[in-house]
Amino acid sequence: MTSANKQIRAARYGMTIDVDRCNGCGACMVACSVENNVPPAHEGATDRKGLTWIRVYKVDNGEEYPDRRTAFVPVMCQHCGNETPCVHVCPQQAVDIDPATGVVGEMPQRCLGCRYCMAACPYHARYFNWWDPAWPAGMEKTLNPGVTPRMRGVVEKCNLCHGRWHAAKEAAAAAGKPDTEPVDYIPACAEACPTGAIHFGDLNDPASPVAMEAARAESFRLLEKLNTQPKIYYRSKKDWVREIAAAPQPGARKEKVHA
Amino acid sequence: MLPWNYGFHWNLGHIIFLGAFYIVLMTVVATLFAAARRSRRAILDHRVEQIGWHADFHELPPRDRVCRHVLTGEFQSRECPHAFDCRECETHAKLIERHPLKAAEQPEEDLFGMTFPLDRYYHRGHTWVHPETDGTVTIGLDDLGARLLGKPDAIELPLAGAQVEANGTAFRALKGDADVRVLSPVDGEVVATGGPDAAWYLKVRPAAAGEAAFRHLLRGVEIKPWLLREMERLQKAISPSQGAYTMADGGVLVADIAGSCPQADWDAVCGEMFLEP
Amino acid sequence: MKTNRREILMFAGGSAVGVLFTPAPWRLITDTALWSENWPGIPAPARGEIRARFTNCSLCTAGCAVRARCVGDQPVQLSGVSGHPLSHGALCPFGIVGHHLPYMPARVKEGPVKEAAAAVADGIAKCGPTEYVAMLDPRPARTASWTYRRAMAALKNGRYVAPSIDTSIAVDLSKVRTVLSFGVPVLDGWGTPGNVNVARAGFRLIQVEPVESRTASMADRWLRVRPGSEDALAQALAGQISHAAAADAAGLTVPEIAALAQELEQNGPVLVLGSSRLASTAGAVVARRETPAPEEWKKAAPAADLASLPDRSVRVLLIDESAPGGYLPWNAIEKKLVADNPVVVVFACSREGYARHANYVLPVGVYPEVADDIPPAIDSVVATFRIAAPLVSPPAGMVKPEAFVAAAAGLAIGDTLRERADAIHKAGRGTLFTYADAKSQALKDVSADNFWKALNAGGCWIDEPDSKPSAARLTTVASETRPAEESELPLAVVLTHELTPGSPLLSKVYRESNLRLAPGRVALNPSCGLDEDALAVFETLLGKCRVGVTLDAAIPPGVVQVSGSPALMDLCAAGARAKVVRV
Amino acid sequence: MPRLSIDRQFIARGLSRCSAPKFLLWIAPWAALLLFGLYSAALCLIKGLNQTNMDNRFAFGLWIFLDLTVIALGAGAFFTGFLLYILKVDELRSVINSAVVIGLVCYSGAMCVLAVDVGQPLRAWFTFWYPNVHSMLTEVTFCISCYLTVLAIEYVPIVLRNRKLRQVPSFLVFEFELHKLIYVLAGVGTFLSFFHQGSLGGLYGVLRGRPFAFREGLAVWPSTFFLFIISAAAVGPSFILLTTWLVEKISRKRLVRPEVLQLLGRISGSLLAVYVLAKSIDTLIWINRTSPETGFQAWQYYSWKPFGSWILVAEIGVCGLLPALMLLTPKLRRRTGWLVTGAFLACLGVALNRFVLTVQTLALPTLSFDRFLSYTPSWQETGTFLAVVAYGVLVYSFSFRYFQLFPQERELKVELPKVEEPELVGRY
Repeated sequence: MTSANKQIRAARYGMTIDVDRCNGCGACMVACSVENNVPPAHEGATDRKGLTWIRVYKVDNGEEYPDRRTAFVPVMCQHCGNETPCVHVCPQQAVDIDPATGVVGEMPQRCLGCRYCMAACPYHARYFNWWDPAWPAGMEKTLNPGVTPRMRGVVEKCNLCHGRWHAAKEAAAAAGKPDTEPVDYIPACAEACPTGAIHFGDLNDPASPVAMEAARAESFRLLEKLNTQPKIYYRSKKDWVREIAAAPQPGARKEKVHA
Repeated sequence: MLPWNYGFHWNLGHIIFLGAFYIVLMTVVATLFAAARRSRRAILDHRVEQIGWHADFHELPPRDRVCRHVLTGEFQSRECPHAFDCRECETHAKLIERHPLKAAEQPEEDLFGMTFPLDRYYHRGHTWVHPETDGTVTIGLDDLGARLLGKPDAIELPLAGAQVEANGTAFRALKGDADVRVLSPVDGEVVATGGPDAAWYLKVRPAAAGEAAFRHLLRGVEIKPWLLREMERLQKAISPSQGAYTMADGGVLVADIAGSCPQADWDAVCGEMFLEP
Repeated sequence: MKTNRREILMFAGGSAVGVLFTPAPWRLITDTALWSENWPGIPAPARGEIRARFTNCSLCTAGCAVRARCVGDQPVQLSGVSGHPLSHGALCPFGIVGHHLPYMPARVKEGPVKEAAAAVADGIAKCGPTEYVAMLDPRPARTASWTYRRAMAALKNGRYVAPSIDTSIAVDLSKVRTVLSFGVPVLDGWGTPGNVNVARAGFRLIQVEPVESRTASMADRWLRVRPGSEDALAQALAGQISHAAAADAAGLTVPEIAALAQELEQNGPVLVLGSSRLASTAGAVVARRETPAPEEWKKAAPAADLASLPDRSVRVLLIDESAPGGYLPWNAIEKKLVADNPVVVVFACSREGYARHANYVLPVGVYPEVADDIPPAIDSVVATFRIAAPLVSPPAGMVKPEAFVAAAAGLAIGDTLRERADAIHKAGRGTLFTYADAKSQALKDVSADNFWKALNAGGCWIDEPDSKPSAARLTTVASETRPAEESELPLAVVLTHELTPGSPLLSKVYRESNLRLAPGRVALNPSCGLDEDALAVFETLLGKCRVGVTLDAAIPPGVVQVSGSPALMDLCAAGARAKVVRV
Repeated sequence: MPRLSIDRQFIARGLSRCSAPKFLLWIAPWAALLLFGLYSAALCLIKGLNQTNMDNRFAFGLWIFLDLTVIALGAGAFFTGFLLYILKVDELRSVINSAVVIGLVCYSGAMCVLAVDVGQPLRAWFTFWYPNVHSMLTEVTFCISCYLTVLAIEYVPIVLRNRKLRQVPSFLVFEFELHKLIYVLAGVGTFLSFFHQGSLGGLYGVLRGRPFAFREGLAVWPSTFFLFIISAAAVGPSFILLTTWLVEKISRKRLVRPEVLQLLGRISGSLLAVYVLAKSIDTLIWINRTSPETGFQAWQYYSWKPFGSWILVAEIGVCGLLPALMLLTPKLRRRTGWLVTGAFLACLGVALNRFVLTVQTLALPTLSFDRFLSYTPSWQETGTFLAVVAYGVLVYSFSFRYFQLFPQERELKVELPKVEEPELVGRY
């Protein structure tokens, strides 16, 4: 597919997430799992051994009532555009960044399960299949035909719904269009968000809403100083929310943070 | 990995990395191959005996590898570079020219109550060679060797017609838990075999005739200093297991040392004395 | 020619090296790894023609419109229907995975239908003059509810029991400027998500709640009051008690309350949720016409409040749990049952609810297996009629509660949904909105048959707004908060409003992240002395049960937040107090 | 026809080894431990890594720490070989065999654990077939597997020189010829070790996403690359020293001359001194430049208990500078107690360094809203860990009993005063 994209302008797909609109309902998380055939939790799974390509963190400003404020921050693979940590460390090219879309892809069938990329990722956005994927009897009928389930012992993560991108590409090709229309390709989480907090689009296209959103003063990215150039932008009018993008401040906050 | 499979690019990183890898691989394989090849040739050329001796020689502690001229005091210290084969040793040749060994006065040495007749040559593996009139030589254990083994429990002699080579195995002897090979002093073809009870173990027709064939063997005045050193070694070899036992004062050896101190690690002692570490 | 050993060896060695330079060995090794990609336990998704089908979600009264992406007939993905006038294309997380419900591991697969029927008949026969046959319907105002009412009317001492939800009034969020919510999850399950979301920008939300719920955290103003003191605050605002009294009851300051009262004065219309003491101001609450129903149904039994039944008077109790609704703690129901072996029949898809207390549990089809209509949502200003059209066929042996109850009462019923649709069509008001083409057309332009077809193919009837001014009582009755009961138990109970049962995939928000409180768990302040994930016993005056402990700094000390699983809700009457002890 | 028991026939002439039953008694517990370990490893392979207590945040755990540590300790093999065969430091001939065995044990152990540690061991070869040459892990995999081969080849002569085996002519000859070429292998080994010790350090130094581990450096290599090389070279001799001393104590024999141990100590000490210097400079640069540039103030890392700044002091001071001084002071070096303590501290220091890089790096939060996490290995993990230890002891015990690990032993035995019969376990 890469070769097909060569002649057309390379896209830089990204997201803007309005933290002020997110009420932490979790619709994005389940929608993502439905789209990408992520299995339900094994009985042994916890929030540290789970598979959540997008995970909504509940964060607070560390104050006590009446000053206490909570916000919800969805975190998925940030699709770093610079020195992408995971791509560089993978020993067998199972992780790559598609020059045509800027999406960081994962090839589970190539993955050795060494988990070096997980150690490398500052956003903890990569997840390991600790168990064989299993669905309750009959539920495998509801699997999305566009995505192959992964096997135990490999790492997986958000790929901005590569299945949908692929489908959109084929649709576009069938329709004789050079490129996918913005409406054709939208990741499951962005589609599912009931409050419309998540927007998706091509950051390279100055006219696209995400590009404009990203340019706004109150938008920020996580751990910007690492200079990994993530393509997921967050937005909030609240100062304390914008502060969560910075490094952790141990001590006072530590106990209160409920991640 | 290889130009035709996934993710290979003709860029510097790949070329350096994989180049280095393949070079390493080649080097290791080549080394193994070379070793295998050379050993194969060695076997074909019947150099096993020789190599065996060289391996043994290099495992000997340095103080056992000294040149015979250290024994006679011409050198302070010198390690024999030829594994006790002085035939191709220039240094030896020079020294011999400079002052040839004068024959000893009396017909036989009596050392620590052992007899070392001077009509024969001695090998540092405690065998002697006695040229016979018919051009053959007889090979036997010297007195110390004989006393070490006493009466061997078993002897493995080569068959008549077999080839023996200097510093190769002449025959094997078993005594107690000791199992040693006795080095042959000369090259040649076995004509007849004797044994502990006969006057000699082997009768051999030497490959080379004349003095040259015996050049590497000890003789005359060399014998005494050598034997002195050998007694020292013997004591050292035995003492750890029996500190009290000593003969440095020139005490007379019993005829059967093995029999006399059975508790010694006899295997080790014989190994030490017959130069088989 | 003569070959010797050496040559053979060399040939072998040579070919061995040669083979390494062919793809063959590498291909072979690859295959050794490939099988790990589909070793047992890794299903391959079924392929087939992809098409879209439409229905309405019946998991709650919001009844959001659903677009199902199907492989063949099997739905594999649910999403909202954009442009829908009521649900505005939004789906909540539970709705998004609604198509997994049929595959719940805990699902009830078969039940003693004949025995149950016999027992019910027997019970009805045995029923004394002061004893009742009661039908408990947690989600009233459905077509099925009409059937139950008719069935109960057919019985000489039948009673139709349902939570008292007044469907003749609705909330008009578009008009509301201020929402004062006493612990009602306005932004998290109350009303229609899409509609609330659209209207959200228009009103100011003041949340009165002891814990920082999702709604509280998103509210414009969150008043953290002492658990159980909501009512005191309401009284104060209604002018029934002094602000000072309310202030020290609720742990607020007098100025705060004064400011709040003033704000309610100025920034109207005000919608008050969760308390009947305060009236919402005009415009916030409007009258709503009933969805038309066949005339002959109208002489059915009226809905009775459970409380209105005398204790120990119900001989036969039928509970339709097939459509999730408000859950009444069992002890409230239990004390209405006659002492000597009452007959309790529960229609349920899971054993976690009332099934735990039933003599007979009868399996039912679930969404999206069975056709059921969804009563209008609280925030829908006009009457609606929507059918949760089945997308997959239910497994064999499922019971239709309607049919069972009607049969028990000797009432002959036809296709009640169709009858209702025809009644609506007869009324001729309103419009039909069809999902596939996102078009709405006047009902009178549609034939009865097409109307019926449209409803089943994904459509919605929307009444026209009531022309005459609303004479409605200006109070919405919602889950009422009550003052705390007297007890020396240390912790005040706060219930979370969760929907159970749900798809196994909800483990993403339950266990694989701590976004929501998992069923069977309680949340406590880290200072409670228990450890994260500790096993504990949760005890109230009504009993005790085992729970898992979650530590959450957002929960104030002295409060225990309880997940909305029936087992726990049984122990928690409103305003309950509890203690949690490590086992 | 030979009178020697079959067991004795394999023991080199003139070496006293305990009787076969005693030896069995000594290895029995280790064998049991090994079996237990193999069982837990099998669990991890068959049931998957859910058997461990690792998780998405603690992607690496006990095992990686073990790998890094044993490989650092095993560095003695390459470094001694380098000194002996390339730099011709002939005194080290008396420990080279032992060093090779230790190296082999450490590396093969590490490889086995790695095979358990990856989620899809069947695909291990992918790294060779689709290598990402920019990944430090690729460098590690290539170098370690190559070096393991080299070590195995270096081990062959030691085996073939066995008294019984050498009676087979081809073995005798092959050993002799291979030994003549051993310096080539030593050279290759040095090259490989140099790079994989380095890339093991690079493994963490390149983690831009983990400012605690991230370091700047030369070209493609972060500073940890070089620190690891020096530290490994420094601690390798120390570990040989330590093991030799331990074996002497356990077997109640003199195996090498004290001068050799002191020489090892001196080498170790001087390299350690260099390491401590380099490490301190690196740490200062990291605290004052690297870390702040990524938005993290270094003090933050040390405010998550229990990983306080004490760990820095312990690593560089107590287990770095201190042993370096001990090993470099001739007077102290001559006292076995000091020598051994110094060596031990040095090993401890490097182990601590590897622990910090693996475990602490992963424990520290990077996002402001995630937590400082702790991790305790499951029994399956610990079992596998112990298996490697047991495996090491077994291989070494057998090698020590049947092969000549210490050429000086026979001579030293001659000088040894008579010892009373030592107690049972104490002897191989």
